[in-house]
Amino acid sequence: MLDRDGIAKRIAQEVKDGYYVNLGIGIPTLVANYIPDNIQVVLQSENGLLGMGPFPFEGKEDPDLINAGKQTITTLPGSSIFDSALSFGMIRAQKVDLTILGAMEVSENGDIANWKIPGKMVKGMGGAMDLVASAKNIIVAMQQVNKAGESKLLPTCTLPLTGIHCVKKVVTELGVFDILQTGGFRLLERAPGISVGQIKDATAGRLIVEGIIPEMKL
Amino acid sequence: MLDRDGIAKRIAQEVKDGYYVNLGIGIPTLVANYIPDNIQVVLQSENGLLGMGPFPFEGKEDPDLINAGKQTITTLPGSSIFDSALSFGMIRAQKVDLTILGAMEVSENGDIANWKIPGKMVKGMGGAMDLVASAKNIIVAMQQVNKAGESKLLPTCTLPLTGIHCVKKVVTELGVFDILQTGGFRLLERAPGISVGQIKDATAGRLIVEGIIPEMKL
Amino acid sequence: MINKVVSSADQAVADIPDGAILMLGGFGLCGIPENCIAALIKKGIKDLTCISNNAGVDDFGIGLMLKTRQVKKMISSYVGENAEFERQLLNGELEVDLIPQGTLATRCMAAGYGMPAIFTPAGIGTEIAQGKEIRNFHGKNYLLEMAFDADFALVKAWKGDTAGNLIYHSTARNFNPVMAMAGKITIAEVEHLVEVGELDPDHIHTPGIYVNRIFQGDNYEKRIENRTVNKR
Amino acid sequence: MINKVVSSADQAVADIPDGAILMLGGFGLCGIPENCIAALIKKGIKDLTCISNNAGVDDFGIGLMLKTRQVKKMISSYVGENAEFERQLLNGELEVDLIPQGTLATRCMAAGYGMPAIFTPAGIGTEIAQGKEIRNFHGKNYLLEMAFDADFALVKAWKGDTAGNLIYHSTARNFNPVMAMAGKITIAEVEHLVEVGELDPDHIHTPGIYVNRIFQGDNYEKRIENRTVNKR
Repeated sequence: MLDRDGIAKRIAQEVKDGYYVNLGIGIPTLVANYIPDNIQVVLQSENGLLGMGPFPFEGKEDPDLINAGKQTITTLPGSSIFDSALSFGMIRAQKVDLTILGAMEVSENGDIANWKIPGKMVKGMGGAMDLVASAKNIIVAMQQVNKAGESKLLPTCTLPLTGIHCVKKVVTELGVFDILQTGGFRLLERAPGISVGQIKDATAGRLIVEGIIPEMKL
Repeated sequence: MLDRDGIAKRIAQEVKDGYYVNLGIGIPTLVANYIPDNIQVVLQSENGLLGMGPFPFEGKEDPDLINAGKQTITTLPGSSIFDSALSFGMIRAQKVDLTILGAMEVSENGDIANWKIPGKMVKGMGGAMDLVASAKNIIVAMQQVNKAGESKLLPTCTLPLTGIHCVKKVVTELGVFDILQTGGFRLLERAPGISVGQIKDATAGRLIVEGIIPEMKL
Repeated sequence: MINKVVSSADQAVADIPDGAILMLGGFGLCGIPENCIAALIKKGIKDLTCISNNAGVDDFGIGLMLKTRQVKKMISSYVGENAEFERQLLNGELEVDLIPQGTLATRCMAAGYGMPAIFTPAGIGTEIAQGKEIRNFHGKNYLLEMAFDADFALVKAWKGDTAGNLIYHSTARNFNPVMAMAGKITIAEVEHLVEVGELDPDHIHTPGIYVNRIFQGDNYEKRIENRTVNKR
Repeated sequence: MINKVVSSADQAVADIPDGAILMLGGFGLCGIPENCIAALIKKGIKDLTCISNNAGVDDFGIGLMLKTRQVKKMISSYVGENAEFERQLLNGELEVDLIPQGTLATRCMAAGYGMPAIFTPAGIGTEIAQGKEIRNFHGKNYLLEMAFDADFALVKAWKGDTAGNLIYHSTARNFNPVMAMAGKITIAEVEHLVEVGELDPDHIHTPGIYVNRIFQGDNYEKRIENRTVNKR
């Protein structure tokens, strides 16, 4: 079973040379730590930065330089700054190649719920609705099973939706899944030590298992 | 009867302290020469400049610095440069206080025709349609009578329109006219030496003459 | 050039009435109009509608105006961690309209560009789309979203000149330029107010035509919400 | 960063096919992609649709491509003084779609911002409105105008870095930034190609994400269309 860093590490394999990538808060942020050095990737932060660098050294924090998670960060040679309208403009225009987001629920037709739990204080959707409505390639990083042991890969989402028909791939602590155009989670890889049976038990939505499912390489 | 500079001089009186002004090609361009020194006015050039300065000194022309008439110009302290979309954005958002344009015809309900003569080569409307559709205050500088002796202040325009219900005031070689919301050219001032009778003869559209019409002061 | 300088934050906000619709620039606590907020609190006006991506924290930013009960309604994309905000919301003392961040930015931009409405796919298929017009272009659905109509925009820039031209620094730019364009009256506070001619015309982010009043701010706290560092 | 550098104008335009829809930056003869135009002429492709505010003059700018009969259609706001253009138009050899300048700019911007269409009042009550959807907002009529869908955008900037970030100089900015955002493939030629890190992130007008290819141009003629001077 993968821990948060394991999920991030596996997702990093989906990041290709020349990609502009938007990383959501949580596990997606960790993906940056595992992008291979030999490929050129630019991170977009939707508050208005292309070319997000690492955290600053202590004492070098600039309150004017933060990412979408409000963390102090740095720029890199070649970074550019822009306003929020242009930031979401480039997202809507599909100039960002890959968006990696967390989720509370994903349905077998690619719907995603990740912003609101009825009865709980709602913080807001931030940029998530824009990202999921616009991105051409969305990978979700999430725990497949909640603390009550219930699957979060569902036939249909039960929580208020963030977007519909948008998630292309899901990486969880148990495996990697494609979401098919025609509906369904197609199992691509198992996490180390996890069996197809364990994954079946943890998937409430339609699971498609074809042929031998390899264990992922990390 | 006013010459081109006379018309420009009279229109300059309409330019108030604190105005952002867009000047069209032709007589409107001349208005800049008659704006009093004691008021603060900023000229907008729709190719992307606020704060248009005078022509450069010989040898100081910068091919990268032109106005909407493609003339070499200069900037001023406080000038700003922007792209064409933002330029028309500020025009549409009515941030420009006054627009001064030439015209071939103006109708008594404020329609304007100034871009196309059927049968003649059409050069295009440039920014004129955007300006007349958006500007909150449009003054037209034009000859009231064409070479054939026909009035160009008409009941309705005969040429293809540039915009409708938009002209607020007209200054010609003969006089100054308000265009009333309810329709009609209300005569405000006579050009030096011009009689109301001469103006009547030169106005095909509905002319409104109320009380004594003063001669303009230049 | 037209001189837009006012002497202080107090003077800049003097005519903002109770019930006004305000835009406030900033993302999180970054690039917020600290001096204007302080002046609004001092002035004590009430029933404000605040269009701002976030609502500050309990003791900084718009959070300070929540504490003084000056805000009737927030229009934001993410309200974050703010105990007083949560209390007022749960007690029904505060209205909150949560809208997608890109929609928020683009509705500001639309106002600044004189466009009455824009189309965005954000929110299609969600509760955000309820009651809104949906239109299909090239096989994809979009929501029709209206331009904001704000009485005042309060923005913070790094440098500005007396003609109201503004330059922002780093990601403190965020919503400031689009809000600066969108207010009926735009008030800019700057860290460095300079004479005309000191800013390169090519570097100006907000042309002065969009700015009605500008003043030199002071005592910028520039709070960091989430300090993250690498050890040396 | 992602390196977008190509070695030459020829390489940059190598895959532009006959019949392509191109955007070309510039206003009049100011800020036009001179090197790209030369490469297109050398390449000899035909039946091009050119979206560009103007059509150059007989011996400069897009006028050169008219002379070689490579242009099937111009989409412009003002075609100016160009005898060959006029001849082709009157002979029915060239299609011309004249649209208001602000509409042209905003339809580019819409594409760059992922907005399928925009509303503008320009052209209401004129022949430009014929066949178009009109919609009333707050008592004023607007035309629905569609975002452009261009295969390639060819733009000229002053400085650019290897990651494709662009900075324009003075009014040579004009249509270049909005077209740079609007092309499916955007090709930028620059007077000064520099390494990443040499441009201040706050000064960049076009972020590199919008630029697919960049090259160092040469032999810029920068023709002046209308030289006006003051005597000393």
